[in-house]
Amino acid sequence: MSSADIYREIILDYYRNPRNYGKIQDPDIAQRDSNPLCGDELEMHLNIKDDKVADVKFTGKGCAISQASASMLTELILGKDFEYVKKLTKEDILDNLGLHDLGPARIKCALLSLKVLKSGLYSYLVDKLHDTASADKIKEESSGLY
Amino acid sequence: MSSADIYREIILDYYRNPRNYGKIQDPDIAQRDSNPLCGDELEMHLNIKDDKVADVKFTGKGCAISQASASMLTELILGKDFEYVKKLTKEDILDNLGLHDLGPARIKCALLSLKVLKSGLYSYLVDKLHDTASADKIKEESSGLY
Amino acid sequence: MQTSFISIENIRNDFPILKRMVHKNKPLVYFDNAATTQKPIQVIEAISNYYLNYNSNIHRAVHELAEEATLAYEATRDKVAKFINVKNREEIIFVRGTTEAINLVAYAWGRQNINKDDIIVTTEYEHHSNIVPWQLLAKEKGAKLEYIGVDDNGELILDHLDTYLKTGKVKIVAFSQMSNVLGTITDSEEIVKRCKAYGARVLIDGAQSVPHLKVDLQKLDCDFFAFSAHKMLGPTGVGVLWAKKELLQEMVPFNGGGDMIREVHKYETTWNDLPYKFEAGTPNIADVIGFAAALDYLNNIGMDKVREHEMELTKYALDKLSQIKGIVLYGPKDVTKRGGVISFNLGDIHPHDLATIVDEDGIAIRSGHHCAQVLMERLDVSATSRASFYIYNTKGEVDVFIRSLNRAKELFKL
Amino acid sequence: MQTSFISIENIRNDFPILKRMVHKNKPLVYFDNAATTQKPIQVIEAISNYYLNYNSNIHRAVHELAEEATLAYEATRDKVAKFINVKNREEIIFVRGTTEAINLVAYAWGRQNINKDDIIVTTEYEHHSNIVPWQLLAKEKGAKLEYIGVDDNGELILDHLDTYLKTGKVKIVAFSQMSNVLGTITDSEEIVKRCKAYGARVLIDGAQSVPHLKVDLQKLDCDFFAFSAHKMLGPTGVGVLWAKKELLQEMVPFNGGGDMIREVHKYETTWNDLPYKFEAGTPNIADVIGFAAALDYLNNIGMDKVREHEMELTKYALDKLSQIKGIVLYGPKDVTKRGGVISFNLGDIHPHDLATIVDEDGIAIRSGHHCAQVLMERLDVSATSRASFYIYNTKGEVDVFIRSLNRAKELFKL
Ligand SMILES: Cc1ncc(COP(=O)(O)O)c(C=O)c1O
Ligand SMILES: Cc1ncc(COP(=O)(O)O)c(C=O)c1O
Repeated sequence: MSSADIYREIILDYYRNPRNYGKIQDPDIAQRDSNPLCGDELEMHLNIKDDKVADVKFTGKGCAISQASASMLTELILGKDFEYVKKLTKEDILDNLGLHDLGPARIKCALLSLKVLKSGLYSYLVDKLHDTASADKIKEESSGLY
Repeated sequence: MSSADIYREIILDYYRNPRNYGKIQDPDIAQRDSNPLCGDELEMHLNIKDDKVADVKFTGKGCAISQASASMLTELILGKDFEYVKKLTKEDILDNLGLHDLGPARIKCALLSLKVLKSGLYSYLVDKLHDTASADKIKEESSGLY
Repeated sequence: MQTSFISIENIRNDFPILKRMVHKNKPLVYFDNAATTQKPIQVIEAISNYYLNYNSNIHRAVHELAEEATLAYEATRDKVAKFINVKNREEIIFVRGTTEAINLVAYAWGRQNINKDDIIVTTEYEHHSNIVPWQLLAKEKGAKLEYIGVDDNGELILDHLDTYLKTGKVKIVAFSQMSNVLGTITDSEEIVKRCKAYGARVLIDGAQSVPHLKVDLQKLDCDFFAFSAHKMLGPTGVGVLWAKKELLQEMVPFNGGGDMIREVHKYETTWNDLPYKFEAGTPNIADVIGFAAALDYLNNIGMDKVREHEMELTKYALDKLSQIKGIVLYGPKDVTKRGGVISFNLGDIHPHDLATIVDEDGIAIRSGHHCAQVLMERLDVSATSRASFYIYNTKGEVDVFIRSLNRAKELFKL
Repeated sequence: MQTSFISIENIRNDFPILKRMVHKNKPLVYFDNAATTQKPIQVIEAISNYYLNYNSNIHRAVHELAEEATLAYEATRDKVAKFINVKNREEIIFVRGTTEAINLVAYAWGRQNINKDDIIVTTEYEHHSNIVPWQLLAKEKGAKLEYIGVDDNGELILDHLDTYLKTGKVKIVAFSQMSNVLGTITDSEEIVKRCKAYGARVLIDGAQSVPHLKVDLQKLDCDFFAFSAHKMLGPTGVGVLWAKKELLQEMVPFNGGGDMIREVHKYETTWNDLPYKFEAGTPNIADVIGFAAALDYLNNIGMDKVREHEMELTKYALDKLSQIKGIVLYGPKDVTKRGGVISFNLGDIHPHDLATIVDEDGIAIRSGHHCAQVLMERLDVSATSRASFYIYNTKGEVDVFIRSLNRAKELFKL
């Protein structure tokens, strides 16, 4: 897709005015990752209540795509229940961003936040809920992300 | 040069009936080397008396060229004085063998014995005669052999 | 020049070098395939094509050339994984060759896992690259290096392995799946089975097996596996280390530098995911991409056919050679137990002299210790001559070779 | 498109890739030369020619192909020695690239010579390949790693070096002769002089300098020097380590295997002469031979002309770039103190986004940390965009680039 299509008003807005930017004190889930190829960094914090995403924030450094993607993802999952988050796919993220046909290098930017989210969820399921069955499924799904 | 020229009667004779093959008890010079590329091995023993090669023997494993060359070299230097040995060149050896235009791989076979001889002489000059000036010259010469 | 299963003529047409003359007017007979094979035009063009059209550094850039180069480089990884039947592509590490692969294991796994008095087992028919790294490691750690012996038929004496394993001190057993001197095919599955029973790790040197036999790593179930592209129609400068993911994850990095890191800070650094953790610096991009063309070529023929052709040729050559008076042939007589590598000595003609003589007739064979001096000691020879075959060799070439050996005998008055 | 001293048109004709279109119809503008350069047809053909005509393993065989290949491989060593003005050809070791060269030193020299509490000095503008190997070594030995800082002009603060040297504990100082991010040309002779006074060894990373400047190792008088062929018109998979003979002789081997040994016995082994002691296994023969063609090409132009051309182009680009509002340029302003590598940031456009946009216009630049995360921390940025030039780049291409940057500004509403 062309730059004009990628860098639409809305992406730039989320890049410059990211929603849910910041940290949560004592979050239930805190997960950080970086893209070794480009150096982008992302950290997500979540609070879980009644199997729902009660709060979510992110911080990070990176390109418009990765930051907008992270910000939009936080909006997407806020208030949603666990099952919803578990089922989120790569395609959901790209749909939500309105970005398709990104090249292999840039698609990683768009998916870094989902990778961080799924890794965080994975640890949570293993450590807190001892639900290794779901955890393993998520691990497998998210290993296909990059 | 063609194989027929290399493997003349005389080379085969020196290969199969090497003159001066064997070891010297308590030699004044004992030097061993091997060709890392092909595994040929050669050891030379010399006795020095009145600055002359009083006795010389060699042992080794290797091809017809290397063994004939070593054997012929022992004949060449037996009874000769030091200065003669010092001055021996690569060309002298090849002339003596009647081998010219050997390829780079096989020329090493022909020159292994001279290399061993010069290294032995070098150590002798340094250790016994403390003649580092001559020694360094030999070292430099012999580094061009291979 | 047509056998029942592959059209050798078609194959030979893909290898331009086979049309060249050596020593002015002698058609080249290339029997030095165990050292390195020739390359089909498809491989040569894949390399040129990369440089002509999409040369770029990989992984870290977003521009179009980089994207194309990265895709092609990573596609080779998938092809390699498939070729040796490996499940996880990230277990495939590109290195320079078998030698670097084994050294990588000795450094990055060995230095963490081998301790004083541990035993490392190798065999008497190993290539130096599967001996020297273990000698260096054993020396550094005060460990012991032991050898599985070779019997008079050129096969490993597996009783020796049992003796070592029973000490309970064996940490790793490293052996070649096919001897580069004797051609012996190792009973690898049996060795792996015995090692497993004692918890010893297994490294297999596949430098001579992968080019000539169908290799299935899921069936073999070893821990480490190494081979070189240049011995299987591929370019020089590329090799593969495969290892189990759990092992690669535990291992410390080997080389440090670009691409193998996640984050570098002044005083601490974290590592990239597999396989990149072990691919520091700009890799040999062009040749990795060229290697894919070699794998395609072999897949097109089929490894079963490759093996069939070589068995037929080896049988033919062994029959002819054994009729020469004064010849000593090394290795198994049974062609189902060996590959197309034939080592021999002819009377008292030293192998170097023999190689010089047959070279004059256009025939490229190897002479010397074949980087297997421990085996030379075992065979009690200083050197052997070695002819080794590949898919493009023919019975007609074997005939030329036999005639040349007879000429050598005449020259040496045998 | 003709400057006063080289006909760029002729040069460009030698690089077929420069005629290609990217994104369907955009002429390629290749400004990612610090990552890897393009290859002239002469290099591509030298590699093909090797495979088409004389492919063989080297050093150990007597047949004609092996002899031709060995001669060509060793001839490259002579050319390299001459190119960097080195006296002893056996001091030239072929490796995969700069990264492997530095790791070789860290393993084979470092592990013998670095002890607890010793200091290793590097700089804040090093590439990861000149940081991570030292981190690994320092960790293993309990030694300290210290950094020479970078001032606001992008130059090293040599006072820092003095402070470290004065402790008397510095064993080695490792630095790049040209920064791959800032373009800064290091005052290498001055650093060597100071290090000598304290008996510290010096390793110079020449990955960015050798391709672009005349380098004279006899004048430099450092101890170790490393560079990569692929950044100077040569193939991927080849690099050079040069080191002083006395050091190489004292050093233990790095990789063990074929070619690097003199005699292998079961329990002990002796090493081959230099340089082979450090070239274990089958080397990257084809690409070493291809590298010779790259050196010939550069010699034909003349390194002085290369430098002149790049200075002119860099000056032109810096002038144009500095006129763009919102741009931040890194590195020295004075083109005599820098190479043709320009790092910058434009407003709040992240370098990856910028690289994507200019790529759409056919321009290949790099974005990210450039394997220099320590420098990114120093500059307090997460990434920069980088355009880097070589002999085939033109002012016209710079103009295209400037237009594209302005388009990026528009897209980002700056
Ligand atoms: C200054 C510097 N050092 C080292 C390297 C690493 O070189 P290579 O990737 O060829 O090993 C590079 C290039 O990536 C570099 O620019
Ligand atoms: C059995 C075996 N192992 C290892 C090697 C070393 O391979 P390379 O030289 O490609 O590293 C060879 C070939 O030389 C070999 O035949």
